[in-house]
Amino acid sequence: MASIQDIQNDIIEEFDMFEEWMEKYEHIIELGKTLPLIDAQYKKEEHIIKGCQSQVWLHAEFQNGNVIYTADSDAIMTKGIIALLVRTFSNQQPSKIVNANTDFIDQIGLKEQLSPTRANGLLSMVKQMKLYALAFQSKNTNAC
Amino acid sequence: MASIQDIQNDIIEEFDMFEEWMEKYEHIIELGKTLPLIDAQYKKEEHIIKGCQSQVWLHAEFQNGNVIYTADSDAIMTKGIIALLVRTFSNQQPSKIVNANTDFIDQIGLKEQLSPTRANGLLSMVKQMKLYALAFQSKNTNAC
Amino acid sequence: MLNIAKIRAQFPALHQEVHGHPLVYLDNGATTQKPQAVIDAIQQYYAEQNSNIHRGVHYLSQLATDAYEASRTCIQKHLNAQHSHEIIFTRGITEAINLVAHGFRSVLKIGDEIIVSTIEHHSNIVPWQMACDATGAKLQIIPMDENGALKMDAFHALLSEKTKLVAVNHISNALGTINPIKEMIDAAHQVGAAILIDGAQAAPHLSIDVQELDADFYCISGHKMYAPTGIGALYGKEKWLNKIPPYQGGGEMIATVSFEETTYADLPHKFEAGTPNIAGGVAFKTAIDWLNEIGLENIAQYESKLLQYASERLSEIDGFRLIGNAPQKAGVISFMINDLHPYDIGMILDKLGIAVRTGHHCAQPVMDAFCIPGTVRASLAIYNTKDDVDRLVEGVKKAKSMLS
Amino acid sequence: MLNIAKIRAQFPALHQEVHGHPLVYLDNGATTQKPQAVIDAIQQYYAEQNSNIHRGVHYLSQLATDAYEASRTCIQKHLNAQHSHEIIFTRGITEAINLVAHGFRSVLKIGDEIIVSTIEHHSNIVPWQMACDATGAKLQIIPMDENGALKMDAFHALLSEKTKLVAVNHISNALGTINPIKEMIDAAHQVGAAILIDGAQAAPHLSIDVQELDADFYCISGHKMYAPTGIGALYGKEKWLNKIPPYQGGGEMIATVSFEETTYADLPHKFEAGTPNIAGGVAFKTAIDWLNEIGLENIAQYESKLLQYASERLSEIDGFRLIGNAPQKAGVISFMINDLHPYDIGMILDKLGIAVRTGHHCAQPVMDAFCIPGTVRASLAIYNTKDDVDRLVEGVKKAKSMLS
Ligand SMILES: Cc1ncc(COP(=O)(O)O)c(C=O)c1O
Ligand SMILES: Cc1ncc(COP(=O)(O)O)c(C=O)c1O
Repeated sequence: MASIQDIQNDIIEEFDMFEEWMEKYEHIIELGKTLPLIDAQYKKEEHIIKGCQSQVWLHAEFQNGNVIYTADSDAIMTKGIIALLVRTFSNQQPSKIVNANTDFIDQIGLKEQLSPTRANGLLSMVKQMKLYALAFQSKNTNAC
Repeated sequence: MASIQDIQNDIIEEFDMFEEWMEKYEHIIELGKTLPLIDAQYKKEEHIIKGCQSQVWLHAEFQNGNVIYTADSDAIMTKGIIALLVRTFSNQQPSKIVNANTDFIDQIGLKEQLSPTRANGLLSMVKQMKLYALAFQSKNTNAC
Repeated sequence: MLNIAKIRAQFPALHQEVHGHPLVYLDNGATTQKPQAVIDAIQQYYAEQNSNIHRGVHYLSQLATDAYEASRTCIQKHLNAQHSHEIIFTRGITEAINLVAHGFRSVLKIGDEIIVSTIEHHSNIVPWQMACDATGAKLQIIPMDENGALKMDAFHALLSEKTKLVAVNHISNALGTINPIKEMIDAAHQVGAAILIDGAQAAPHLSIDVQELDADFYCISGHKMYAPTGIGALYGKEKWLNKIPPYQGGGEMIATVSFEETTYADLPHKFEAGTPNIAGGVAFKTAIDWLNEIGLENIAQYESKLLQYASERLSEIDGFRLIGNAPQKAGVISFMINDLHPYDIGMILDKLGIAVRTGHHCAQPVMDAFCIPGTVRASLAIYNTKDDVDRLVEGVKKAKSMLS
Repeated sequence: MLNIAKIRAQFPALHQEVHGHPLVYLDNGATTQKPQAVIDAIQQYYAEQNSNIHRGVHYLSQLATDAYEASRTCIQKHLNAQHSHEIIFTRGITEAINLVAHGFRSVLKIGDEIIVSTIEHHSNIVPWQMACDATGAKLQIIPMDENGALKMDAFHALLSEKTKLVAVNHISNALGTINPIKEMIDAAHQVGAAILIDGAQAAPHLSIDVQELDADFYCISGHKMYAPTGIGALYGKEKWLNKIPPYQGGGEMIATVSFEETTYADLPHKFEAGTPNIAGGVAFKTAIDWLNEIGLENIAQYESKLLQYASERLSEIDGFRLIGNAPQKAGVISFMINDLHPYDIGMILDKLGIAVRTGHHCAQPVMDAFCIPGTVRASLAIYNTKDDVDRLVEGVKKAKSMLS
């Protein structure tokens, strides 16, 4: 599995091809459409992260030392960004996730999507992803 | 007894002699010092009119169809203006007092003293003087 | 005929580019832009008059007090209130409603009822929920029909001698519905209830006469009517303002303070504790004078034509779904495009330089009733043009094609 | 060394004539004048950023939100709060104290006690009287000595496990007394009580570190620290802000609203219902940046020297009677001249172009304790000079001769 950093670099390269915001947005929208949906059983109240405008559902599982995330949103743009976040964080070790940053969102020109004042639930989702990773990490450490 | 209007005209003339605010103020201060004080028995809570900055005591009596006012204030400038108001309103018939205006204060250049936002109690005093006059007037009418 | 180009020219904020496009500002229901006259009034206040008001004997304090009080009188005249002390300055409508809802805690008892409608802004729901929680009174809800108009039969059926207060907006911010408030005021009075009108969306568009309406309370927000942020006003009938207790405690609102006993000041000061937004208050008058110079009749007429144009043009778009189609409507077009998420549409419109609001517009019960996550809302002001509408229509088409 | 002439030049309001004399503005305790940078920030906000904040997805809304939130972070840093969500925007101190006093109604029970001091502003008395009235708690008063310093023995004696909250100002606006708040905070915590510090008169003059002080609540008013009117801030420890219920209900402060149940938003939004004074909030940052550029240490030093000069010069006047002579003092000289009424003196000073405040300064219990109707108060800011003091001294002499 490639490292978080590698994946993020790939994404940055991928977006470098687009000059216009419109192409970027279209790509995000495509990504949103291809996001492997969260299992229906997890798409309920306790997995919801409320933004004022769009909602996000997030589920995390611990498998073979790695965290597996699945997620969904009711807005397609939000879903596209989620696809990118899942791509970089899913299937990685908890400690790597906890320490990773999300600067690549900024670097591909979508900084405003992760702004603390943008009410789309994404920033809370990133926080929640890290909290899951932290939880699994400490579980793991205890086991040793 | 001269009419309210006559007395006010006299006062306007009197103040016309002064060119400077300082002379006017000094005259007001002198007038304040000469105000026949309110009888000590009336200088208590129920006769007080509260301004935030200076307080005014006002007493009114009805004698021979005329209203007699006595008043006092803890601030000398306020007292000076009171002296002028008492001079024009005291010893006049209630109906005359009720209908009189106090524009002369404006005309002698002390308009701000009767401003609704100047917290010296003077405007409330004028209101109170008229209320007394009104009360005596209706008493009077009833008696006829 | 209004010269809209000339009006537009007075708004510096409208003359900027956003993401490389000239700004189209259609978020006026949230807040309006300010004409230069209002901005100048603030600047002039700070350069020539600034001082704390009331209680001061010095010149600047007098100037500032006079300017602030002139604004109160201006609002009184504008709403045709009987007395200037029936106008209480607040931060905005939210505070105005909270002030009344707090005051009514002393009136309400268990078993009493407060009536609000389904199409209220959260500001006209939550304070009443809090007052009900505190007193044991019950909240009753006027339902709406599928067009977003209030069901008046249901309203009349809800009224009873238990009703202590009705709180309803004049115009709904989420749907644009103009409510039949005269009928509602009269009906409320029939059962002896007080009535509060939330005029947030009405005051920028209609002329209001609180005596003719016979409203007990009427609230306005400056920032929605070309005035600064942080200033608004509550009109309350003298008898009600005398009846309810003060809201905040502090300077200005007291007559005397001792540790044994504090007596409260007369109206309006009883409800105005502490140093207010003086500059905002002063410039509120400038905004109202400005509005009156153009004339609310003229504004209503112009905006209603533009609203019609916008509705027609947007309806051309396949999948366009108007949310809120009451017979009486003003200022606002709320819509969906098929099932596209309003947030997605808003994001794309933004990139095209078009500012609209998306989401529940602080009126979640309305969205729940329509079973939608929110709407895209274009809301009009006097400086908007057909060109703005055309840009919006193009933008929505573009968004639709990108998202579908 | 500060270049006061250069600082003064930045204040347009100082460069005007009043009654034919160049203005001497010594009413800074009531409100300060604003530097051009602050006035410009407001103007720029309205020309380039104005929009309603939060919840908006469009560019201007984002700009305005970012600017408003940047101000919150700036205040957080300025007071050294741990979290930016511990900063709640309010209209000013009066509202901040009311917010806390309202919240404490859910904490207070019969038999509980709140302690305030004799030398508080009405804003820090009346809200607590109201909270006591509503809950049956009792107000306890820290007395002062003849110099206007709090009697610390008495304070310690008042504290007990009944004490739920202590509310005291950092610097008294009527007397200039600097209270030993660190000692008071620690003592309050010893008995498990919370403590609120009213920083109205401290924030413009001293640097404040809420974590070092360990204050539970600390309040500031923008308009007293070179920022616009109508904006202030409450610092509250996270645990307290989470504990007390919301104050006003409305938009922004909720997470979800339905007629069955409303859930409140996280800090700071829980306490910020409705559209705030956005322009004021944005320019608050400009004022704090401006203050920090000069440096609060420098300001304190300069003002303390000027205060000393003013005290010395005024003492030359026969019959001068300083009201408030605590060992630790700042910013304010309150005085009487023999038994001349402060109002009379203020009126004459005004005609000489000198703005001072006269009266009880919203601290009536202090005046009652000294058995005086009020004082003449000259209060200093960073732009005042020896020349201002000289003009004041001359003016007071003139007033004395006219009135005696
Ligand atoms: C109908 C309605 N009521 C109340 C409000 C709240 O007004 P403010 O935020 O100015 O307090 C709004 C503003 O969005 C509104 O549209
Ligand atoms: C010590 C003190 N507390 C509170 C206040 C009230 O502040 P505001 O009027 O800004 O709410 C003042 C202002 O005069 C003050 O000096």
